[in-house]
Amino acid sequence: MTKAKVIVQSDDFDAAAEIRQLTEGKYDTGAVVTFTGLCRSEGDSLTALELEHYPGMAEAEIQRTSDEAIKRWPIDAMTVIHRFGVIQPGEQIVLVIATSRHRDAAFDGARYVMDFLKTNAPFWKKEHRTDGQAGDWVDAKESDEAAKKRWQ
Amino acid sequence: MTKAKVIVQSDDFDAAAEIRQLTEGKYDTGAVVTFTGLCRSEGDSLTALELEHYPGMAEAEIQRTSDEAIKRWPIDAMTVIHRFGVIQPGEQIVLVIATSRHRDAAFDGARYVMDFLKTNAPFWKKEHRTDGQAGDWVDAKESDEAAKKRWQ
Amino acid sequence: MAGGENEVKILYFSWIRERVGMGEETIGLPASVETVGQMLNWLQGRNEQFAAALEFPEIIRVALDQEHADHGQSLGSPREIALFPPMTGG
Amino acid sequence: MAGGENEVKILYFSWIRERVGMGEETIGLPASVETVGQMLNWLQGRNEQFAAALEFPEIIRVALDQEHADHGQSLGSPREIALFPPMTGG
Repeated sequence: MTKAKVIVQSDDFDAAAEIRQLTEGKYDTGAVVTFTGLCRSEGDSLTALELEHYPGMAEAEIQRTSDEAIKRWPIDAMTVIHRFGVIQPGEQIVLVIATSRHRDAAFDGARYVMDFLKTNAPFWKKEHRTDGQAGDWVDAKESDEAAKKRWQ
Repeated sequence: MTKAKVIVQSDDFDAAAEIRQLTEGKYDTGAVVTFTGLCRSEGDSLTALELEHYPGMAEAEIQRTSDEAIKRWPIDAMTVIHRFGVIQPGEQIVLVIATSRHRDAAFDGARYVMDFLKTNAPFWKKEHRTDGQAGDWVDAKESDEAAKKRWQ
Repeated sequence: MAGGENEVKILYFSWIRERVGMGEETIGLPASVETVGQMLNWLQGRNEQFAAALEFPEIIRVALDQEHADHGQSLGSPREIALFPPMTGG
Repeated sequence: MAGGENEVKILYFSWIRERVGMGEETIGLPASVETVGQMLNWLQGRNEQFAAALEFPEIIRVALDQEHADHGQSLGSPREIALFPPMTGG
């Protein structure tokens, strides 16, 4: 069984290069689904998000989630990259790529990983505000907890 | 209401450049879902797929489908590119990009467009075989008809 | 219109195009042809090629002025009609 | 082990880290602390900072050796325990 490629890093990533790595020479892959999560400015109120993470467990938890996706659907290959550190509006935070013979497995696999990553991978976002005030830690959303339920 | 950007062309496309066009300076976009459809070799039995299309209606039908997606979900922007002509294994056939504030609308929008495009956009694939024999027209799949039903 | 016929452009795609031996033509449809299904039936009777191409009319898709049409739909007076098999794009 | 205490590394993240005033420490947990929930309860009683950080223990997430653990779960003898609020990555 394929293992997902999982990276947790502070540097930005090149989604196109990662897709090429998963598809080059794979002539039986017909579908590539890519999710990219970007930092929002929340109506220009934020200068950045600061992402704290739990080194070791962050990688392990993403690996568990993506390997579970590979077990559940006929996925050819998967890459997940999650950044930490200070990230500015418009910058990339997270990348999930799932490739498969057909589109359904690629769509399901990528979405499953995002749904579980949101609530299970140990990352926390703190806001840096444009008005100079001390930023808050972003609250977890109930909708993210609910999103996991669709996979039961 | 945003209109989707729809292109039907024989040339290849640059998915990364298309994503940049949709996200640059859009600091309230948090999610980008990209679907890329690739030509499969079907176990090395094909040298190429030849895609015939109905010029005019192909663009119109994709436009109707993607504008419907924008009406159904809070989508920031959408691009759909579909190629025609002779396409070799590993090459890109179709691109769907949906951007949104949150991931659910982007995932739903991109998948909806693919599901309807498969059965409603006037394209037909003919196989070019490695063994030199006359290739068949690809049969429509019942699973593609069924996939549309999930959106009812 | 002479003989109650309406001149209309008809386009054929994929294996229908191959079987009827042309990509498009302009023909006069008899005024008695009122629905999409009646048109398919009439076309089928034209010659051997059309009989072969439209042998199973239930699977043939029809577009009127570039919009999908059901077989029970009234033909109206489109500028352009297209016949094609189930689509396999994407 | 003297006094029945087990030395273990505890990590704190996000606003729990800020409120307890450190990112990690090594402490001895009393042998009477048998479950994750009992550990949270015991930590809460250590001082004012811990009382504030763990005021609502039901929302605190705990990982034992980098795996999520329920509050009812037996503590066992992990090398590493982590306390953190609900996650907000992605």
